[in-house]
Amino acid sequence: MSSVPLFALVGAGLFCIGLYALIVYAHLLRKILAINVMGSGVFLVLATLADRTVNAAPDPVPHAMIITGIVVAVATTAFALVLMLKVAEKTGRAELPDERTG
Amino acid sequence: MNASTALPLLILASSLLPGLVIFFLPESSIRIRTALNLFGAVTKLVLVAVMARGVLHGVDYEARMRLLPDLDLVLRADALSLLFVSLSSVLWLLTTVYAIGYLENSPHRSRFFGFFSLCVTATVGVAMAGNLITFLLFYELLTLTTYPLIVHRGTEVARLAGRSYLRYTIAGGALLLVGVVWLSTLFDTLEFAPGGFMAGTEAASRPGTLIVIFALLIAGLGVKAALVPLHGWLPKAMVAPAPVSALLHAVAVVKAGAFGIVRVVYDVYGIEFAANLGVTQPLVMVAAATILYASVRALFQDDLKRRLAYSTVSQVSYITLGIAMVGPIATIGGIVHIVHQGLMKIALFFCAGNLAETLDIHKVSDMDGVAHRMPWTMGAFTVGAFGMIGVPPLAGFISKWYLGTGALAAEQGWIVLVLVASSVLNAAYFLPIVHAAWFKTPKGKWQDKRDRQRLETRWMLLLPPMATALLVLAVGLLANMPLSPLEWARLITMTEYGP
Amino acid sequence: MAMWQSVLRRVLLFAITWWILVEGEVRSWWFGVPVVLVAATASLVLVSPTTLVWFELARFVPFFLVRSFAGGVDVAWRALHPGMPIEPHMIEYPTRLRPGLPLVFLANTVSLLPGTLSVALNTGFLNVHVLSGRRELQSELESLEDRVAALFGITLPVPSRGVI
Amino acid sequence: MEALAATVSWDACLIVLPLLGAIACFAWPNAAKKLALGTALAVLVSIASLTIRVTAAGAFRHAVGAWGAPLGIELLVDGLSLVMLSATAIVGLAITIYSAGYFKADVSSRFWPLWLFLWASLNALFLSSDIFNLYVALELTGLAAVTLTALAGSADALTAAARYLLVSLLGSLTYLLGVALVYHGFGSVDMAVLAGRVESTPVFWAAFSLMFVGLALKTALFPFHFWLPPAHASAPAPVSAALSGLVIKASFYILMRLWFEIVPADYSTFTNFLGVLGAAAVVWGGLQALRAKRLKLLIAYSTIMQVGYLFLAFPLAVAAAWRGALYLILSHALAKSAMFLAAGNILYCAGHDRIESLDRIAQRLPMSLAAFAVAGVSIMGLPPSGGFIAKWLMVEAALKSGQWWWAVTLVLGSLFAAAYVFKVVGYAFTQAEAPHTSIDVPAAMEWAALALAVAAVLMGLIAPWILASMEIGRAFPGAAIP
Amino acid sequence: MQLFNLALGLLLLMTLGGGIWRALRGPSAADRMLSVQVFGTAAVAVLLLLAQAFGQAALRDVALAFALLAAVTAVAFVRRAWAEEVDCDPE
Amino acid sequence: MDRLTLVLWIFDSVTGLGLLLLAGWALASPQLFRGIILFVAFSLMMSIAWVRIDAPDVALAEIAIGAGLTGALLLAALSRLGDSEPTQESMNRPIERSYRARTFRSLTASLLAAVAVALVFLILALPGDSEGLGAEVAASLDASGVSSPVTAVLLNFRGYDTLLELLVLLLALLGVWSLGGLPAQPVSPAVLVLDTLARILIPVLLLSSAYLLWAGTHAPGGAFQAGAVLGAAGVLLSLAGWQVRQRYTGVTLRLLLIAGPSLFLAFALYTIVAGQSLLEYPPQRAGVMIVLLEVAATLSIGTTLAALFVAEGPRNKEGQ
Amino acid sequence: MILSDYVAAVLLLVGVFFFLAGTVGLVRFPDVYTRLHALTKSDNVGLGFVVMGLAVEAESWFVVGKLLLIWMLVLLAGASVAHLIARGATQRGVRMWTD
Repeated sequence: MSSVPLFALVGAGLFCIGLYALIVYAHLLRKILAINVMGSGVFLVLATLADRTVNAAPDPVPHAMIITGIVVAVATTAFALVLMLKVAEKTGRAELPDERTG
Repeated sequence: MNASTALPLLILASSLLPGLVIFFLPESSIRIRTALNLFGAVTKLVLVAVMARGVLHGVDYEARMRLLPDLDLVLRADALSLLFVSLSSVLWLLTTVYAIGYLENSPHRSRFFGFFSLCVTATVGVAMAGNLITFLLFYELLTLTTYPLIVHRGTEVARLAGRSYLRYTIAGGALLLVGVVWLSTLFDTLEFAPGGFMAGTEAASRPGTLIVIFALLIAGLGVKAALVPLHGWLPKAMVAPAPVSALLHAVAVVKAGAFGIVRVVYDVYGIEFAANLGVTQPLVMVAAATILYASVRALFQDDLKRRLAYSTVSQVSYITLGIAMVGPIATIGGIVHIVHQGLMKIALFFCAGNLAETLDIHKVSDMDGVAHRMPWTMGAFTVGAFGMIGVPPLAGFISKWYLGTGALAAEQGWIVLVLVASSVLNAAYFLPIVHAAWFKTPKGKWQDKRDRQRLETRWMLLLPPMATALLVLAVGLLANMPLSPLEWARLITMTEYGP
Repeated sequence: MAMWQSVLRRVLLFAITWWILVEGEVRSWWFGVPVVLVAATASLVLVSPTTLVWFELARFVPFFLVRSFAGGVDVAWRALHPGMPIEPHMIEYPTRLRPGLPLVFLANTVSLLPGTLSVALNTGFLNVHVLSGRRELQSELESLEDRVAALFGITLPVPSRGVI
Repeated sequence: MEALAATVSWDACLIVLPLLGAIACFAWPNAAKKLALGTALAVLVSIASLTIRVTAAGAFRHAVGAWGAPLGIELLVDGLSLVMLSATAIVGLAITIYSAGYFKADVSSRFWPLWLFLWASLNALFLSSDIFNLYVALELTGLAAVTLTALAGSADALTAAARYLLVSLLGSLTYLLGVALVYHGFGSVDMAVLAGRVESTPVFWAAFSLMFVGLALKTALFPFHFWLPPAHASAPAPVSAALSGLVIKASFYILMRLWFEIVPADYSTFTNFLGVLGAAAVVWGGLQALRAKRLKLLIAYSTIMQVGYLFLAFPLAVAAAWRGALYLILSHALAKSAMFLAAGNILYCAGHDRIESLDRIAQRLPMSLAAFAVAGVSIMGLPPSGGFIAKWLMVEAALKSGQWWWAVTLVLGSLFAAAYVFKVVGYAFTQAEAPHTSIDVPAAMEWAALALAVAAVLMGLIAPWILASMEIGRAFPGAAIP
Repeated sequence: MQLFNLALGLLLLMTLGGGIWRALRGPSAADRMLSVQVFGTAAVAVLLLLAQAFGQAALRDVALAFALLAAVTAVAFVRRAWAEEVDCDPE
Repeated sequence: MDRLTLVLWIFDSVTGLGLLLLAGWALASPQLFRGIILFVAFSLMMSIAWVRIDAPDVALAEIAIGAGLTGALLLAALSRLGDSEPTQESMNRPIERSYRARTFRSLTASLLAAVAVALVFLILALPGDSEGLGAEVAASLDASGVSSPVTAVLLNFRGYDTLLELLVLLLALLGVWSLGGLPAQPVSPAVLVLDTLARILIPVLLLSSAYLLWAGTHAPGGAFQAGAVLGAAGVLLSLAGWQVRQRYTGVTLRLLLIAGPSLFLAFALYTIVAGQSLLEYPPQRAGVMIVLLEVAATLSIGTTLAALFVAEGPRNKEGQ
Repeated sequence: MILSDYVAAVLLLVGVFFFLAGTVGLVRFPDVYTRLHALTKSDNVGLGFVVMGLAVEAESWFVVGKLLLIWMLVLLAGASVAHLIARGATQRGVRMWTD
C-alpha cells in the first residue's frame, strides 16, 4: 500500500461532492444518489486507514463495519426510493417543496 | 407523620381533593358538587381553627418535603400565615355559598368550582409557605388557577382580560423566579424567619445585588398586589363572575401579592436590614402614589365593578404602605388591613354581584333608588363603603388609624396627608353611590323586574354580604378583644420588631 | 430410467461446479451436499431435463471457439480500420427449432459469431443484425442451427429455401 | 425464580424483548395489538428490575458476547442511561396504550412492529457505550422514525418523511465519518477505552466536530431544525409524541455522553457558540410557535425551543446545568408527548387542528385540553413541574457562574412558552357550540395524555430521587454546587 | 510477471475511459447501458489479473460475483427503466 | 520508488480519479438515467478500489449489493417515476440561473471545498502507526469459531451490530410495506432469452450464494454477500416476469423474512435467561452456531432484498 | 521467466488487445447495434484470452475450472444481454445506421 492514504483522500472528496449535490439538487433521486456517494466516501476513509500498517494484515474491524454500513445503505436506499415514489405519486413531483435551487 | 406535620397538609387537601373530584363530576350532579364544596370549606375552617388554637399554645406546625437536594418545600404555620389562612378559609366558605347561588343554572359549573377550589388551595399554600420557593410554587399555581376563573364566561372581553392578566402575572412570576433563584445562589437558606435571614451573612455585604433582587421580587409581587404601574390587569379582570372578582380582590390574588411583599420585607430581608439598604422608602412612595392615583381613577368609573376594582388597587396599597414604613404601629395597620380590606371589599363585591344578578345593574348611574328594591344588599354595601372611607368604628377606620399614627411615629408626616386625601377620595367615589341608592328616585330598567321571591334575592346570595358586613362591623367594634385581627397583627408585629 | 439419468446428470453438474468453487476442499461437502441437491432440484424445476449429445458437444466446442475468435478478430479489424468498413443490415432467418433452450442457445451463439447479432426471436423467425453483409449468411446460419440441433439431439426438417 | 431474576440481564432484555415483540407483531399481524401491549409490560418489568439493581449495586458494564472492550461491544448501565431508559419506558407505555385506540385496523398492523422497533432501538441507543454500535442504533432509530412519520400517508407527511430521512441519513453519515477518524486516531470505538486515550489534538476535534454536527442535525439544533416542524407536525399523533419526546433526545444523549466521557477539555469559545445557537433556537422556536396556525406545528416549534435550552448547558458548564438539562430532557419527554397525544385527540375528534377553530372542539374534550394545559405547565417551567426544576437548576447555574445572560434567555423562553400555551388554552373557554357530528375519542387515549401530563408535573416533586439516580456511576462534569 | 499483470490491469482500467465516454455521450439510453456492460466485463478481467498478481484467490470469487451479477443491472434496465427512447443529446 | 510501486500508484490514482469523476458526473448529470448509469459504473469502480485496499470482503459486498442490487433498485424506481411524472421535464429541468441560486451554490461549493481541504489535512495528520484492533482480533480468532477475521468480527466479536443491522434491513422492508407498497408493474411479455437466462442462472446463483456463505467461515464472504447473491436471484426472478404463487407470499414469506433475525434473537434470549453475557457463544460450538445463524441470516437477507426490489407490499388482507 | 510465462504473457496481451479493440468499437461505431457487435464479441474474446493466459499459470486445475466457469458465465450473460438490448432497441424504434 502506498504511504499516502490516497483512497482516504478520495473518500473525503466523495463525501464533499455528495454533500454538495445533496444540498444543491432538488430531485429526490439525485439526493438519494448523493447520500450513497457520501456513504461510499465515508467507507473509503474508514477502510483505507485500516490498511496503513505496511506489513501487517489489514485491520478486519473496519471492514466488518463497512459491510454493516453497506447493508444499512442499501436498506435505506431501497426505502428512500419507495418513499420518493410515494411523494411523487401524491404531489406530482419527486422533489421537496421550497427547495431553493433546481 | 404526626399531627403537626399533617395539619398543614390536611388544610391544603381540604380544598385540593374536592376540587380535583369536582372536575370529573358531570355537570348535572349539582348536589354532590354542592356538598363537596361546602364540606371542603367547612372542613378547612375547622382545621384552621384547630391550627389557630395550636399556634396560640405554641405548637409548631411544619410539613417539609425535599424539592431539590439543597431546597425544601415547607409549609409552616406562624402567626402571619394563620392570619391569612383564617381570612381565606372564612371568606372561601362565604364565597362558596355565594357562588353556588350566583352560578345556578349557568354552564361549566364543574369546571368553575374545580378551579375555584384549586384557587383557594393555592392561596392557602401561599399563606402557609415557609420559604420563598414554596411561596413561588403556590404563587404561580394561583396564577394558573385564577386564569380559568377570569375567562370563565368565555366572551371576547373575558378572554382579552384573561390574556392581559396572564401577561402581567406570568411576567411577574418570571421576575420573581429570577429573584428567588438569585437569592438561592447567595444564601444557604430561603426560609422565612422573623427579622429575615440576611443580616449578618456574607452576602449581606453586597448591597447592590440585594437591591436589584429586592426590585425583582417586589416587581414580581407588585403585579399581583396591583402596585401602580403594574395594576393594569385588575380593572379588566372584573369581567369575571362576581364571586371570582370577590375572591380575586379580597382574598386570593391581590392579597397574595401584598402578603408576599410582607414576607419579603419582614421575613426575607428583615425590616431593619431592608431599611438600611434603603429599599423601604421607595416602596412607601410607590404605595402612596398607587393609593392616590387609583382613588382618582376610581372617581371616574361609571361601571360599578370597575370602580370597586380601582378602589382595590388603592386599598391594597395601604398594606404595602403600612409595612414599608419602618415602625411597629404602621406595620400593625398594614397587616391588619389584609383582613380588613378583604372583609370590606368582599362585601362590596357580593353586593355588586347581587345587583347585577338580580336586577342586571352594572353601572353606578343605574343605581338610583335601588336601596328600596334591595335594602339588605344596599345596607351591606353601605357598611362596606363606610368602612372603606374609614368611618369609625368600622374596620377601615382601625387600619387607617394605625397607619396614621404609625406614620407620625415613623416621622413621615406627609403620609398622614396621603391618608386623609385618600379618605376624601374614598368618600368622593362611595358616598354618591350610597346617596343615590338610598335617596334618589328609582329609575332604570331594573324596575320592570317583578319581585317574585320572599326575599329580595336568593338567600345564598344574600347571606354572604350580610355576614361580611357584620364582620366589618365586628372587627372594628371588637378590635381590642383577644383573637381579633388587630390582636393577631400585634402579635405578628411583636415577633418582627420584638416585644 | 431416462429421468433418473438426467437427474443424476444435473446433480453431477452442480456437484462439479461446487467442487470447482470450493477448489477441492473436502471438508466443504457437509455443507455442499445439501446445497448441490437444492440447486439441482431448482435447476430441474426450472429447466426440464434435456438430452445433450456428448459427442456433438466435443465437436461443437472447438467450432465455437474458433468461430467466436474469428468474430472477435472481425469486429476488432472493423473497429480499428481507419475507414471503418461496415455495411449494417438486418436479415430475417426462419428458424426450424421450436422455442426452448436450443433456440435460445442458437440465438446467443449467433451473437458471438462473426458479424451477426441476434436482435429478435419471434415465432418462427430470428432477426439478425449483420455488421457487413457481403457473405452468404443464410447457409451459415442453417449449418449453425443444424449443429445446435444435433447438440441437443434434435432432428430438424430440411430447410425450405427461398423464404427469406 | 428469584435466582433467575438475579441472573437475568435486564438491560439486554430492554433491547431483545421489544425486538422480539416487533418481529412477532410482524409475523402475526392479527395479534399485533396484544403482543405490543404485552411487550410494553415486559419492558416495564425489565426497567423496574434494572432500576432496582442499579440503585442497589451501582452502575455496571455488560460485555456483549463476553469479549469486552476494545474488541467487543459493551453496554453501559449507569444513572444517565437509566433515567433515559425509564423516561422512554413511561412515555412508551403511554404511547402504546394510546395507539391501541388511535390507529384504525389497517394502519394498526403496520404501526405496531415499527413502533416496537423504534422503542428497541432507543433502548439500544441509551445502553450502548460503543460509538460505532451507536451509529447502527442511530440508523435503526432514524429509519423507524421516518417510516412511522410516513404512516400518516398524506402528501405533507410523505414529503416531511422524505426530508427527515435525508437529514437523518446525512446526520448518521457525518457522525460515522467522525467515528472513522476517532477509530483511526485512537484505535478504539469504545467510549471507556477512548476516554483513556483521547488527547486534545486537531484530529480529535475534527472528529468530534463531525460527530457533533451529525448529532446536532438529528437533534434539530438551530439552524439544523428545518426538518423537524413538518415531520413532527404531520406524523400520526403518537408518533409525533415519540419523535419529539424521545427520538431527538436520543441524539442529544449521545452528544452528552461523548461530552462527558471522551471530550478532554472545555473550550469556552466552542461552548459559547453552542449557547448562542441554543439561545437562537429559543427565540426562533418561540416566535414560530406563536405564529403557528396549526396546533401540532405549534408543539413542534416548541420542541425546537426546548432543544435550544439543552444546548445552554454547554456554556454553563457546571454540574447543576447538566442536571438541569437532563431533567429538562426527562420532563420534556413526558410533557411534550402528552401535548402531542392531546393534540392527537383533538385531531381525531375534529379532523383538523387549526388553532383558531379549536373552540368548537375544546368543549368536547376537556380532558385532552386539560392534558395540554397541564403539560404546558411543565413546558413553561412553572412550579412544581419537572420543567420548573430543570429551569431552576439552569438559572441557578447561570447566575452562580455569573453568566446572567443565559438566565435571561431561559426566562425569556418561559415567557414565550406561556404565550403559546395560553394561546391554545384560551380557546377552551369560549362559548362556541359543540358540533354534533364528531367522533368520540376512546377513553384510553384521553387518559394516556392526561397521565403523561400529570406525570410531567409531579416529576417536580421527586427531584431529589431522580437527581441522585442520574449520577449513579458518573458525576456530571463541571463544578459541583457548593 | 506480477508487474506485467498489473500493467495490463492498468491498461484495462484505462479502456474503461471509452466506456465512460459512451455513457456520457449516449445518445440513446441503450448506448449508456453498454458502458455498464463494458465495465462489467473489463472489471472481471482486472480482478482476475489482480488475483493472479497478488496471489489472492479471494479476488476470483469477487470476479465470479461480478460475472453473476453484472447481468442483473442490465436486465433491470431492459425490463424496467427503458422508457420510450428519446434520442436527445443534452450536450 | 521501484516500478511496481509506480504502477500501483498510477493504478490507484486512476481508480481514485475515476471515482471522483464518476461521482461528480453521476450527480451533476442533467438526465437522471445517465446519472444512474454513471452511479452504477461508480459502484463497479468502488469494488476495484476495495480490492486495492485489501478489503476483498467489502469488494464482494459492494459488488453484490452496491453494483448489483442498488443499480436494479435505482433503475426500477426511475421507471416507476416515469409513470407519475407526465414529462421528463422536471428530470432534466435546467439548473436555475437566478443570481440568488448561483450565489447559494457557489457559497456551498466554497464551504465544502474548505471542508474537503480540512479533511485532507486531517487525514494526512492521522498517526501512521495506529494499529487498530487487528492484533486483538488475531489473538481471539481461535476462540471465535471461524477463521475469517471479518466474519469473526461480524458474527462474534461484534455480532450485536450485525443483529441490529439485520433488523435495519427488515425495518426497511417493513417501511416499504407500511407505505402501502408500490402498485404491481404491468407484466411485460415474457422474453424467451431472458426467461432462459433466468432459468439457467438462478440455480447457479443459489449455488454461488451457498459457496460465499461457506467461504465466509475462513475467507472473504459471509452471510451478507451470500444473501445479496440470493437476493439477486430473486430480483432476476421478478425481472423475468415470473409471479410468485400466492401461497408463498403470505406467512411463508414472513417466516423467511424473520428467520435470521428471530434465530439471532432467540439466541440472545437464551443467553439472557441462562445468565450469560448477551450473545455469548459457547466456545466449542461457536463455529456450528455461527454457520446456522448465517444460513438463517442469508435466507432472510436474500428474501428481504428481493422483497425490497419487488416492493409491492404483502399480498394478504392487510396492506391491500 | 519460463516458457509458460511467455505463453501467458502473449495470451494476456492478446486478450487486452481485444478489450481495447472493443472499446474503440464502442466509441467509433455509429449506432447501438454495431456497438453491441463490438462489445459482445471482442470483450468476450478478450476475456477468453485473459482467462487462458491466467489458466496457463494457474496454481491448480480448480483455479482453471473456476476461471472457465467465470468466462462461461460472462459469455452467457453477455450474449443474452446483447440480445435483450438489441431487441429492446428495435422494439422502441431505435433506427439502424446505414450508409
